[in-house]
Order: sequence, then C-alpha cells, then structure tokens
Amino acid sequence: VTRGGELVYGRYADSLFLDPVLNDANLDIWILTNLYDTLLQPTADGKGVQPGLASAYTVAPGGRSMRLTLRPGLRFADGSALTAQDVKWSLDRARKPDNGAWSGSLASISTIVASGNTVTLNLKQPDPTLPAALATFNAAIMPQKLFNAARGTTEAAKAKAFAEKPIGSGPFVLSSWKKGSSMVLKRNPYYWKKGSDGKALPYLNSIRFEIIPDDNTRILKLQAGELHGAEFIPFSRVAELKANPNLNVQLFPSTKVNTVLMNNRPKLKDGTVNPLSDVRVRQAINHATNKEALIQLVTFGNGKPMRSFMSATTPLFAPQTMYAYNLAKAKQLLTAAGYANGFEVTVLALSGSADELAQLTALQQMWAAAGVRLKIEQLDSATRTARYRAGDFQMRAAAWTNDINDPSQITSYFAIYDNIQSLYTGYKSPEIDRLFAQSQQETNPARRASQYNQIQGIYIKAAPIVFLYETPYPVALSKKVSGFVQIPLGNNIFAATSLEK
Amino acid sequence: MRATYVLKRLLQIIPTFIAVLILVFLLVRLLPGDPASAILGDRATPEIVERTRRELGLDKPLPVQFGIFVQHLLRGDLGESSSLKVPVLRLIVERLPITLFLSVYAAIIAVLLAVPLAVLAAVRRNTWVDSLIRGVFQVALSLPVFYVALQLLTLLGAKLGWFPIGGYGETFRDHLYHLFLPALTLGFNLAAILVRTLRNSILEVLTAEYVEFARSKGLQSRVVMLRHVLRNALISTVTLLGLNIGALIGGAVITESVFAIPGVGRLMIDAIFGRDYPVIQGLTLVFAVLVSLVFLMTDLIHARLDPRVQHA
Amino acid sequence: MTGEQHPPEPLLNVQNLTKTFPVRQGLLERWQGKPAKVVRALTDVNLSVQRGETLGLVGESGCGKSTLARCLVRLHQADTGSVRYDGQEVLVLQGDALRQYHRRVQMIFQDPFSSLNPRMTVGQTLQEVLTVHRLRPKAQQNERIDELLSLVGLPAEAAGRLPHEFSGGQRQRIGIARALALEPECIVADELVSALDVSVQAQVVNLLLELQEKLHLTVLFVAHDLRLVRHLSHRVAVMYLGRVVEVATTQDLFEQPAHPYTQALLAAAPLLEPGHRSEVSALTGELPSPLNVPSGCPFRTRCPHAFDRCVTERPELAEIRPLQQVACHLYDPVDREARQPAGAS
Amino acid sequence: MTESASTILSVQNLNVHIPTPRGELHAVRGVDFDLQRGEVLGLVGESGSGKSVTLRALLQLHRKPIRVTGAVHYDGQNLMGLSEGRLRAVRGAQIGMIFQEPMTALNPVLTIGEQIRENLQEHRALRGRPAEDRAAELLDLVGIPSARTRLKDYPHQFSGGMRQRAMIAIALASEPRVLLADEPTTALDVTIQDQILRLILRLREQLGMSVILVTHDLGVVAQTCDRVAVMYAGRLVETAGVTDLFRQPRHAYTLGLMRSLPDIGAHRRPLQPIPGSPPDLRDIPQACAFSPRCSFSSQACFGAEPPLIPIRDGRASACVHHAELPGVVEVTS
Amino acid sequence: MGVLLLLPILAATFAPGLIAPYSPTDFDYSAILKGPSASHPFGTDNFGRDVFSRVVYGTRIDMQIALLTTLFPFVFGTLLGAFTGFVGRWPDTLVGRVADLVVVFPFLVLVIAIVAVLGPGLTNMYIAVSAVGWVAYWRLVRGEVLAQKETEYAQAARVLGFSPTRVLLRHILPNAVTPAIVYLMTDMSLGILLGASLGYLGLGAQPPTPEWGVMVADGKNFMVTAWWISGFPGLALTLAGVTFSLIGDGLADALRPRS
Ligand SMILES: Nc1ncnc2c1ncn2[C@@H]1O[C@H](COP(=O)(O)OP(=O)(O)OP(=O)(O)O)[C@@H](O)[C@H]1O
Ligand SMILES: Nc1ncnc2c1ncn2[C@@H]1O[C@H](COP(=O)(O)OP(=O)(O)OP(=O)(O)O)[C@@H](O)[C@H]1O
Ligand SMILES: [Mg+2]
Ligand SMILES: [Mg+2]
Repeated sequence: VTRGGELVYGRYADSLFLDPVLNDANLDIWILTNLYDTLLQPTADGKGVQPGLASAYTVAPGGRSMRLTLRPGLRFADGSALTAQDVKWSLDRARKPDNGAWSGSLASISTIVASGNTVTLNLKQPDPTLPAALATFNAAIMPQKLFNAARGTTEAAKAKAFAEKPIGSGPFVLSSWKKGSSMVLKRNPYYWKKGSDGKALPYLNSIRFEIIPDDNTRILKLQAGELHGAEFIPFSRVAELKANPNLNVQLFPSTKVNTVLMNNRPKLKDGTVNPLSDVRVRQAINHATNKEALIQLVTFGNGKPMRSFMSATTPLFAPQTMYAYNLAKAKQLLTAAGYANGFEVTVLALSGSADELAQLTALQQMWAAAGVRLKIEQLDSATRTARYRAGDFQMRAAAWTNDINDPSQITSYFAIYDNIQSLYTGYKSPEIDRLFAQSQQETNPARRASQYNQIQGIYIKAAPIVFLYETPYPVALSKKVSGFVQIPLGNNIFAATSLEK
Repeated sequence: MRATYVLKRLLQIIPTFIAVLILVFLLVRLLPGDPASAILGDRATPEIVERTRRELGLDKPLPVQFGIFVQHLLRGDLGESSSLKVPVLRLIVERLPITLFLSVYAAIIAVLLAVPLAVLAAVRRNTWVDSLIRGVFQVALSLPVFYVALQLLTLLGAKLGWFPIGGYGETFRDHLYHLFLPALTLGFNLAAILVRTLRNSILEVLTAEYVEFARSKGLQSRVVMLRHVLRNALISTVTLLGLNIGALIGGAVITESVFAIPGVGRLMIDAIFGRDYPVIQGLTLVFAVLVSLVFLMTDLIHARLDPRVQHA
Repeated sequence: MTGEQHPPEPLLNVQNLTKTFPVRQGLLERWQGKPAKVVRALTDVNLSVQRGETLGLVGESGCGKSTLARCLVRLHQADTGSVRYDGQEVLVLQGDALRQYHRRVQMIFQDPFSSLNPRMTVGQTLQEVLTVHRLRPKAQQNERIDELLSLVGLPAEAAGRLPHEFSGGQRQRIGIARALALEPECIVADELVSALDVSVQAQVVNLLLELQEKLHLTVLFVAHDLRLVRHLSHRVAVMYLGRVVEVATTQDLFEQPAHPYTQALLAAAPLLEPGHRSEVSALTGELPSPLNVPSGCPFRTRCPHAFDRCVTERPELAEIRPLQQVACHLYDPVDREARQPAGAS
Repeated sequence: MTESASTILSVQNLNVHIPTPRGELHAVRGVDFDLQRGEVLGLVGESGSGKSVTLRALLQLHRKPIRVTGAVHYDGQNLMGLSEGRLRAVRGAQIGMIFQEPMTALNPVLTIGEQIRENLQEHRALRGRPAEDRAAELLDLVGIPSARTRLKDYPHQFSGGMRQRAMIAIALASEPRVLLADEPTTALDVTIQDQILRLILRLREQLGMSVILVTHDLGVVAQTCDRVAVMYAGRLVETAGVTDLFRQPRHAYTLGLMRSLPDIGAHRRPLQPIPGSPPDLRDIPQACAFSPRCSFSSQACFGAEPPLIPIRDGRASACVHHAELPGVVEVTS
Repeated sequence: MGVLLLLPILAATFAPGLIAPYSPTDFDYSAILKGPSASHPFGTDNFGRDVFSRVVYGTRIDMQIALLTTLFPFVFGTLLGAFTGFVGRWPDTLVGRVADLVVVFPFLVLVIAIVAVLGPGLTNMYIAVSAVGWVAYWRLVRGEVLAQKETEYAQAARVLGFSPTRVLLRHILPNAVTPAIVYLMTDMSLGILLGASLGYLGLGAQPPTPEWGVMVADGKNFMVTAWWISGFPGLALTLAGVTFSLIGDGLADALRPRS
C-alpha cells in the first residue's frame, strides 16, 4: 500500500457540530468515527460488531453486566493517554438523558465502573442491543481533561468549544475547518490500529473535504481529477461514470430504505376524514406501486425492492411477502373502502431534491391509474419538518438509514407510537409494542429473531407506509483510491484508505 | 463640494438601513417552520425541539427579540449562526470577500466585453456584425444562468480542462483563475444588458450635435469616439451597471452553488432554507449596506462623468 | 387720446403678482441652515388688459413672460398678489368655478409639435373639449367640429387625422381651434408663432386678427419678435428679470421708448434695411440669473445710465406720460433733469 | 459661375440624398455658389430648406448612408472624395464651423477649456501651458470676462449667449480662413444676438475670414451680410448682393418672404402670407418647387424645374417670372 | 420577424394538443432517455416522456409565467408611477423610499426569501415577483409622467378645464406608458428565466408540470448523456426570449408617436 498523500473528497454538505453526543445530523455522524473511536466498531458489512478501543468484551450470565478490556497504550490525538476513566466519563456523558438525541441507546446502563484497563457496565436489565450501541458514534470516547479544559463555563459551551477543535482517538484529527466550504483532517499519529504493512494506520497523511452541493459540479470536478472521490452520485450518472476508465463507482450496501410515509390518523389536521386511515386504502396504494419500474426510473436499476420495513442489511431482517404490483387488486381494495372514484392526496416533498421529485413524479403517474391523484407539494426542509411534526400532512417521502447496528432503532422509530408517533405517521399496534418490549431484553438470539420476524409481518400487513426500495450509497472514486468503505450505516471509513501516487 | 455630496448621500442611506433592519427582522420571523425544526433532523423528540427553541431565544416575544437583536448589533455582534454554530460576523468576513471578488471580477469582464462590442455594433449598425453581436447577447440573456454555467463548466472546465471546476483558490492569481468561469457566466449576462443600452446610447450620442461639432474641428475619429462619444454614452451605462450590481450579487446565489464557491450568495440560500435567522439578518444587512454603497459609488462616478450632476 | 379719458375698468387686472420657484436643496444644506434658494420668476408684477384689447408682452428669454401667462390661467399657482378677471379674484378659484374661468380665458401654446396630444386625432381633441364642458349635445358635436375647423381655415376632413400629419402652421391652427371650442373671451397666446417660419407666421397672425375681429377676443400676446408685437398689439408691456419695466401704447413704446432696457431692445433688433447697423453695441453683459437678482433696479448691471440710487432702491412702475408707465429712477422728478437718457425724446 | 482668384470656396452641383424609412430625401439639389475672400455670404430659407445639410456637406460631415455628390473646391482643392486624414487638415484648421444649437453643440462632459485645447492640439500642436494661454486669449477675444477661470467651467455653467461665444472661440481656435456659421443666433435674445453678430463681423475684419452665415431671419441678413443666397426646398433660388436683394427681389419666393413680414405702417392689418407650406423633399414635382404656393405661377413654371441662371448685376435667379416681379413696398422700421 | 416567431408560440399555447404527439406527463418505460428520432423528434427524458410534447405543452405554462410575473408589476407599477409622478409631494417621496428599500435587496435573494416564506410553487412566485417587480415600472412610468406633465399638450388639457384624473389617464398616461410596455417584453423573458432559476432551486413550477425552466433544471444531470432533455427546453427559452425582445423593439417603433 502507498502511504501518505492527501485525499480530496467531495461532500454535498458540510458537517455542523462535531460532538459525538450532541450532534443530530448524518453529516456529522458519517464522519465522526474518523475523529472519535468507539469501544467496539461495526463490521464492514454492518451486520455485527468487532473490537475497537476495547480489545474484548464479556457479558455476564443473565446479561446484567458487561466487562470491556481496553487495549494497552491507547492515546488521544494530542498524545495524552486514553484511560478507563475517560471511558467512564464519556459513556456517562453520552447516556445522560437530556444530553442529545441518542442517549436512549445507552439507557440500560445503571452504573459504570472503571478500574485499570477494564470498564464494567452494570445494567438495569439485559440489553441485547448494547454491543451495537457501544459501536455507535455517540458512545465514542472523548478526553475528559481536554473537554473540561475547553472554553466556556457550562457543559454546553464547553461542548461547543471542544467541537470546534475536537481531539479524539480516531484515525484522524481535525486540522482546519472553513465551515460550509472545506475541512481538512490530518493523520492521527497515535492511532492504535495497524495496517496491512504492519505499521500504524491510517495510510493517508490527510483528507480534505470540499463542500460542493451541486451534483454536477461535484462530478465534473471528479472527472477533471480535482477530486479523488465524491459522495452522493446521482443514480442517473452511475452508468456514465462506471464507463469512465479513471473512475471506480462503488455502490456500498446501505441500510437506506426509501418509503412514502402516510398519515394513519382517522382525521386530518383540518378535521376532514383521512382516507389513508383505512388499511385497505394503504394496501391499495402499495399494490398500485410498481416497485420495479420505480427502481428503473429513479435509481436507474441501482435499487432493490424493500422486503420489510428495514433494509436487508439490518440485523434480524426477515424477508416478508410484500405487495405485488396489481392494479386490479388496488382498485378492488379502494372500491371496498368506498373510494371507487379514487381520491386526491398531497405528498410533502423536499424542494430541490431531484431524486425525491423523480420518485414522486413516477408515483403520481402510477397511482393515477388506480384513481389516486397525487399532488406534490414541495417544501423546504424547515417547513416540511414543522408540518409533519404537527401531524399536518397526508403523505411525505422519506428515506431512512440506521445509525445503530441493530434493528431496534428503526423499529422503535417506524413502529412504536410512543417514541415519535411511528415517524409521525400515527401508526400504533399494541401487538408490536408488546413484541418490541420483549425483544429489547431478549438475550436469546433465536427468540429475538422470531420476535422481529413477527413485528415485521404485522407491520407489513398494516402498511402504515408505502414500501418502495432500498438503495446503496453511490460513491465515485478515482482509480488511485483504495481501501475506502462506507458501511451500511453510512459511516465513511478512511482509516485504511490509501492513495496511489 | 465633493465631500459634502458624499456625506449627503451617506446620510440618505441611514433611514433605508433602519427600514431594512425592521423589514428583515419581520420577514425572517414570518417564515413558517421554525429554525429548531430546521436544525434538528427527523429523529428529534418534541422535548429536544422545545429545548433548542429556548436556546435560540425563539420563545421570547417579537419585540424583545428585536430589542436583543438591535442591542447586539450595536455591539457589532451579529449573533451566531443557528445551523453552523459560528458567529455570523466571522462567516460574513470569511465569505463576503469571495462574493465581492466574484462580483467585481464579473463586472470587469462585463465592461471589457460590452464596451468594445457595443462600440463595434453601433459603428457597424444594421450590418451583420451588429446583428451577430446583438444576437449572441440576446441568446445569453434568454438562457438561465445555471444552464450557461453548467455548459461552460462542462465545455471549458471538464472537456477542455482549461479552467478548474469550481473552488476559489488561495492566492490572488488562483482566485483569478478559479473564478474565471463563474465571473464569465455572470459577466456575460451583465454584458448582454450593457451592450444593449450602450449600443443605443452610442447611437444616440453619435447623432448629437456636439459629435458633429467635434468632427468639424478635424479631430481624429479615435479621439471623437473615445472622448466625445463614449464618455457621454457611458454615463447612462454606469448607472445601469450600478443598478445591476445588486442583481449581480443576487445572481451569485446560483452561480456560487453551481461553481461550488463558498461565497455569501450560497450562504444566503442555505440560511434561508435552513431558517438560520441570524445569518439571514446579518447577510441582509450586509447586502443592504453593500448595495447602498454601490449606488453611492455609482452616483459619485456618475457625478464625475457628468459634471451637470453635482452642480445641479 | 387725452389724459381726461379715464380708462374703463380693465377686463384683466394683475396686481403685485409674485411667483418664485423653489430650487431643490439637499437635507444637509437645510440642516446647515442655508437660506432656501428660489428662482424669482415674477416680482410684484402689475398689469392690466382692457376688454377687446391686444396687449403685447416682450422681454428677454427667461424674464418671466411664460410664467406670467401661466399664472394667469392658473397653470402655476402664484405666491402672492392678485389677478382679477372681470372683477373676480382668479387666484382663489377652485373646482367648478375654475372650470368656468377656463371657459372664459384660454391659453394657446408655443410649440406646434408638443402642444397636441400625439395619440388623439384632431376630431377627438376637439370633441373631448365639447364633451367635458357639455357644450353641445352629442348629435351636434360633429357639426361644431366642422365649424371650428373651418373657422381656423382647416378642411373638415382634418378631423380624422393625427397631429403628426399636419405642418407646424396647421397645428397652431388646431391649437387655436381647441381653445376656441370653449368660446372664450380672452386668449393668452404664449409665443404663438415663434416656432413658425415667416411665411407661415403671417398665416397664423392673420387668423388671429380675423378671429379677434369676429369674436371680440381680448388677447395677451406674448412674443419676442418686436416687429410682430408692434404689428398686433394695442399696448405693449416690457419685462425684465421678473418685472414689468415699461408699459405703453404701441406707438409710444416704439417711437419714444422710455426705459433704457426698452431702448436697448429696440436698438438691438435688426432692421430690414441693409447696411444700417449702428456702430455701438446696444447692450453688454449677460442677463443676470433670476436665482440671484441684483439689488435695487434689476437692470442696473447692464444699464448704461445706472447711478447710485439704482443700486439701493428699486424703481416702481410710474406714469411718465398718459398711458406710459416706466419703472426707472431716471424718470423720477427728482432726478429727471439731470439724467434724461440720450435715446429718449 | 467661374472661379476667380478671390474665390476661396466654390461649390458646384452639390447634391445630398438622405435615405429615411419613408423614402429617400433629396435634401440638397444641385447647389452652386462661390464664396469670396473676406465676404459674408448669407444663406436664408425657411426651416427644412436644406441650409444645415448644405453646410455639413461642405465639410464632408455627412456619414453613410447619406450620399453627397458634386464638387466643393477649397482653395483650388476638391474636398469631395478626400480621405478622412486629408480632410482633417481642412476641417477645423482651414474651415471652422459653428452650430445652430449652443445647448447641444458643446460636449456637456468636457470643460470649455478642454474643448478649445483639443482643437489647438490637433491643428496647432499646442499643448500644456501655451495651449492654456491661447485658449484663455480666445475666450477673451469673444468677450467672456475672466476668461482663464472660465476655462475650467462646463458648458452648463455658461449662459446661452456665452455658450454661443464659446463655440465661436472653439471654431476660431486655429484661425480658419472660412467660418461656416449655422444660425449662430437663432436661440438667442436680440440683445445677445446683436453682440454675437458684431463679434463675427469684427473677427472677419481682424482675421480676414470669409463667412457663410446661415439664418432664416431676414433682419440678420440685412444687417450682417454682403451677399445673400436664398434657398427653397433644397435649391438655391436666388443669389444677390444684399442691397439689391432687399430693394428688388428677383424670385417670387424671396418676394413672398419679404411681403409676409409685418409692415410698419399697417398696424393690425392682415399680412400677406405665402399660402400653403413647403413641399415634401421626398416627392418633388417636375416643376418649380415654389409654384404651388406662388401667385405668379404660369404654365412656364411647370414641366421642368427652372435652373438658377445669372440675370444682370451679378445676380442670379431661378424664377421664370423674375423680370415681372414688382418691387417691395417700402420696408423700413 | 417577432410576429413570425410568435405564431408557433401562440399555437402551442392555445392548442398544444394539436401539435404535441404525446401526453406531456405519461411515462413510457420502453423509451427512457432515447435521443432525438423520428418518433421522438426531441428525444425522451428519464421517464420516457416525449421531450417535444413537453416543450409544446410547456409553452402554455411559460407564457402564463411570462404574463403573470409581469402583469401585476406592470399594472400596479404603471398606475402607481402615473399617480405619484402626477401628484408628486409626499406620496411620491413615500413610494420612492419604499422603492429604495426594495432595490437595496438583491432581486433574486428577495424573491427566494419571499417564496421561502410562502412556500414553493408558481402562485407564490407570482406574488414574490410582484412584490418586487413593480419598482422598475414605477420608475419608468413616473419618470415619463414627470416629463409628459410638462409638455404643452398636458398643460393645455389642464387649461381646457379637464379634471386631473382625465388629464392623467387620457392624456399623460397613454403617452407615458410606452417605455413600460417595451420593458414589459424584456421583463417577460426575465420572468421565465426567473421561473427557471427558482425551478432549479425547487421553488418554481411543481412536477409534473412541463415548464421549460424546470425541464432545463431537471435535465442538468443528463447534460452529458442526454443533452436533449435540457437542450430543447433551453432552445425554447431562448427563442421565446428573442421573440419577446423583437416584439419589444417592434412595439417601441410602433408605439412611438410620430412627430
Ligand atoms: N417650473 C419651473 N421651475 C423652476 N423654475 C422655473 C420654472 N418655470 C420657469 N422657471 C424659471 O423662471 C424664470 C422665468 O421663466 P419663463 O419661462 O417665464 O421665461 P420666459 O420669459 O417665458 O422665457 P422664454 O422667452 O425663454 O420663453 C426662468 O429663470 C426659468 O428658468
Ligand atoms: N440626418 C437626417 N436624417 C433625415 N433627414 C434629415 C437629416 N438631416 C436633415 N434632414 C432633413 O433634410 C431637410 C433639410 O434639413 P436642414 O437641417 O438642412 O434644414 P435647415 O434649412 O437647416 O432648417 P432649419 O432652419 O430648421 O435649421 C429637412 O427636411 C430635414 O428634415
Ligand atoms: Mg416662455
Ligand atoms: Mg438648420
């Protein structure tokens, strides 16, 4: 492998807040692990976990505690030692209930004990998701001393100051950052992991992220050799770039599912009757959706039909019998529901998103055949979010990716009303609630898998959403680049990336 | 005379500025969808949204918010971007020069293109040269900026590799090189407007009695053209150019996103979409001041070119 | 005419009419407390026009002739003073009363190219007047239009044409017809024929004379062509820098001009006789700016006879012989003997 | 007309065609005349008769698509068909021109000084201080007080009369031998007009210039000119010494002009206008152009346009009836 | 010339069905991203829609945009300009200040901000453009009215005892409105372009509306592989722009009163 060099990578938007705990956007999450390492790490296929800062972990019988052993000689990027105390402090911070959106993933921990190079997590109840949670960005280990030394009097102020110049133990460390324009990461000389040449990773000297929102420009820059890699390649361009001898288009498997969420509530915000509250109508719409055609049209053949509400890359995914494209069936169901003449329904779309627009335009056409007249209302993200949070919508296009290597996250968001009203669809199933609660403490993998199978079956039948397709992460790289991975959770892993001279 | 004139014009900006302040404040608050929602993603719970609103001071009544805003403003504090979590002033200081560079660059390209071509078109009026010049610029005027931008990028940038695709560069020469295509895109558009008016005013000036008089003095045609015709024809063009600088800055919004230039145009759009009130406010104020200053400069140049103005 | 004959009550009587135009000033200057600048277009103008008479009004460009004319027809609002028409104060008229006044007093304009709305045919122009003032029922309007056109010597078919299809002289006729449509008693003609060629001028002048005869019009004839004024007017008023400096019967004014300015004006007008140019220039210097009117007598800066009193004291219009009024200190009995100007007889 | 030693400018068969959207205008139609050294030649005629166009044609100022034909001999050299470069040596240097409108003929954005110096630089190769001095001298010559400071003024800071004088100063900067003056006083008051005409006459004396004075004011002609050429519809219809012309016009149009002026004795009597209006130069009939308005017209006036032919005493007329025209009734003021 | 170009535009506006061979919105999965051919003269887009048909149907939308982005500014700006120019004094000063305020904002930014407030879509775009666009007309007409007010025919109208309203509406306005009408033509093509720019940002016409600007924007991902998707609507935009401008020039000539 070649060592050294600067990789220039085109991102479509910049990160906002590089704090593992308090951030809330994929833009942060997907590069955070390059800066902050976690005790465990997701495997490249996204299905399991592997050792990280902790070289090993053991779960006590009965599942009420977990013991992790830290690697010897761990250091932060400034050279200071990474101790078990840092681990305890970091995890305590991450699980504090009002700290950020992610604290719930560590909610099962009751106390943490640090001694020597071991850390013991005592649990309130058995938690099958814990290893995955520890491999997630919010459980990243931060330097307690440096954090406390940061400017500011309050915890929040310190977090902000620290996030401006973060020091972690990941393969890279932030070197310069012009918000919204570029970010440079430098090699962390203290990184623990070794490369295939036996020397410490990473191979690269630095990574330079350039923020180029316009897809075309990003691609043009890549083609012109001004970038070594570019994310979010529109599917329409995949074939073209694949044909380019200098480029390598990678379609990394993802946990991304593309759906149309429906408002399941009996009444709409304005008090009118909501046709989508009738399960037959929702099923009819699913039947009226030609997934294959959609995949051709929107992803240019780069997607796969959904086989559950979660992606096939999600642990405990169990393929289900889905709604086949069947117009007759759709019409029949609609007639049965009293909509023989169809009805009009409005979908909230994100303005400026070409893919979403293409998708909805296609659906508009398909559903029209069944009498469902789709109106597309393009909104900016702020307005759209406010609208659906308030339950003031009929449909909205949505894509989801998992953040945690476990099905519990997506399930709690998609199917559990008490979290955020099942992604604000208003869908509620006591059956799923019960199964989910059980699964959250089920340490037996087989039983947990069966619970998840049932949950998925119930959800698919109720069809609170329109199931569309899964898509990979399209990344185009120069042929000189090797060893780059984007794992199904979306994390960009540059640790083992190298750049041929 | 000159100094008081400048002062007078500066004083005139103030009321406009105050009105802009109030208007922006209100406009921004009228945007539906609150910034908290914009900042937080899909997954935030209502409590988190509420907390963020509190942090941003959005729970206070409007007049209080305005008071705080003005107070901070007087201290030179434009607030902190709610999405980028950086002081707005710093963002503006970082990015404004880029947009200014681009705008001035574009204006220079526009003038360099427009003046000789307008002269040529006017002198050769109603010939094929005239038709060609007018035709090309008419087409330029009828195409969306982003289309022209993308075509230039594809052709001169990607295909021929003459210019870098987007970016800004480090040194002055880098800037010139990197920003050439975006400046050309904007400049061409502006040139189209300028050529049209300049050609017409040259034609008008050409029929003026004083040009005839100048010719009757036996001056060289170059002298007649430059000193007598162009100087007078440029007067109206300068005003037009000034009025269009605002449009130029507006045009930067799109050009900057196509060419991946981190200027204030792009910042503004991001801020509008992200409901980043402090940034929108700060930028609008800066735009207002900037455009007012450009108008002022236009007036001054106009006064320089046209002696009738100051004394009137 | 003898002194005993008391002139009848004038139809139009202007007293102490003053009109200034503000000059735009910046905020800054106002803050600095600089006095507001004004153009003194008219200062204490006194003038009267008898019924049926033609009063000529002459003077240099910018001396306020048009301003006076416009004040009379209320196109400008005078600052102070009074204009009485047939005993009635004109300056306060509003609404319907003003409209009634305009039916009696009409103005005819100078520029044959801009005095007609270029988008309206002659017929429409005339018809509008008839309609707005309800002068004729709809059915009779066409007849009246023909009548008006023939009155000013235009063919009936002219009604269908647009102004640009006419020559300058013809347009002036249309302008006259438009004014006459109101059947006015008094006409204010501002440089009616100045823009026309001599050959055409005569046509319009004849028309004016003829109409005056036929319709017993009173005319205020503003012009700078002394020859024409002499030909048309019963009496002539001379203005200088916003003031009337001399008023007299035509004969008196041309044969024994009293004011030094009138004398200079007459001397400077070229004669139609070859080789009769006098050796010395009639006047030197420029007309002072009405923004900055000289103290005392406005003419003193160019007057060959100016003396100390002219600097400090403004001469008032005073009768020096029957029907001849002059505003000049030279004719003040105090100074009279000493300083009789050379030109005056 | 033959060229003699004293002739400085000789014009033969000058024609100017101006294309317009509504047809081609034959604005100047076969004009012939000579200008003698030191002479003031008046060119009169009503508005649109082609006076200005003629003057511009003498200096070859017309541009495409206007067509000019004929010959203009200045000092024996035909200016027609001379290259722009060669012409420049004549324009301004040998023949100066002043324009009709003092408001529009000065460049509003250049100071008066610059506009004078421009001329000095081109033709006298004067620059800097000497140019400045000479410019001030010229302004002084035309009677503008405190000339040196006024050099820095812009045209709009001058009054109408001063502008007209400044224009004369510019035209005279390089001491031309011929001055073409296009209605130099039309826009001015009589008192100022008087000053300007005197100025031109004085300069003619001092510099020995020849002047063509275009005007439509017969009074100005009478007071200023030595000889007169009367123009009607693009043609010269009569040329004569000024006294002869006023005593006895030899063209019906000239006579009409004089008669249409008010007569001192005839207070408030009808004038004698020339009926009708001048012809459209786009469509001139095959006849004397004045015939439709002429009270003397007869069969002889039609068929072809009568040429300008010499009649006695160095006069020429294009009137068929020149011999029958009555004298003018006494015109005195 | 302008009229000649206008004919196909009018035809496409009023009878798109007669010209377009296909529906502008129907997908054809068998003909996705096909280049220009006999059956699809302008090719097909990524949904297999016939670009030619979409361009033809788009004409109506774009003419509507051209009209509606300019109609209100024109009418409002013109009337206001006429009024304040005629009356002068404080109304004129007041409107002048407001106009100053509006022009201080970069036009596009202001429109984007307004559309962002009101939500994307053509209707809101019209509102936004109207809120800003009137200023140009106000200036033009006001200036012209100020000039016309001083002309002798306008003064004559007053002396003839006509009411101020009549003087303004019947005499001054018809003579003052010409530059505004000429500008209207330029503005119409600018309006379409603005629609395109907003479409590019997702704030303009909403799918599946076949609007030229949005079509150009939609095709931006296919500029290399399928240039026709954006190329032909771009051509249509250009032709419309040229047409309007030629008509503007023609109108300027035709409306100028001869003297
Ligand atoms: N509307 C106006 N605003 C400001 N100043 C004006 C206005 N109208 C006239 N004046 C000024 O008032 C003075 C008198 O002008 P007026 O037009 O009455 O002169 P005049 O005697 O008619 O001149 P002329 O012979 O050139 O027509 C001039 O100095 C002129 O500049
Ligand atoms: N550049 C031009 N384009 C078109 N027509 C022109 C042009 N110059 C002059 N003319 C026309 O040529 C004819 C003669 O014009 P010219 O200016 O010589 O008249 P003039 O005798 O000088 O009149 P005035 O006394 O009004 O100055 C007129 O009919 C005029 O309209
Ligand atoms: Mg006047
Ligand atoms: Mg002329």
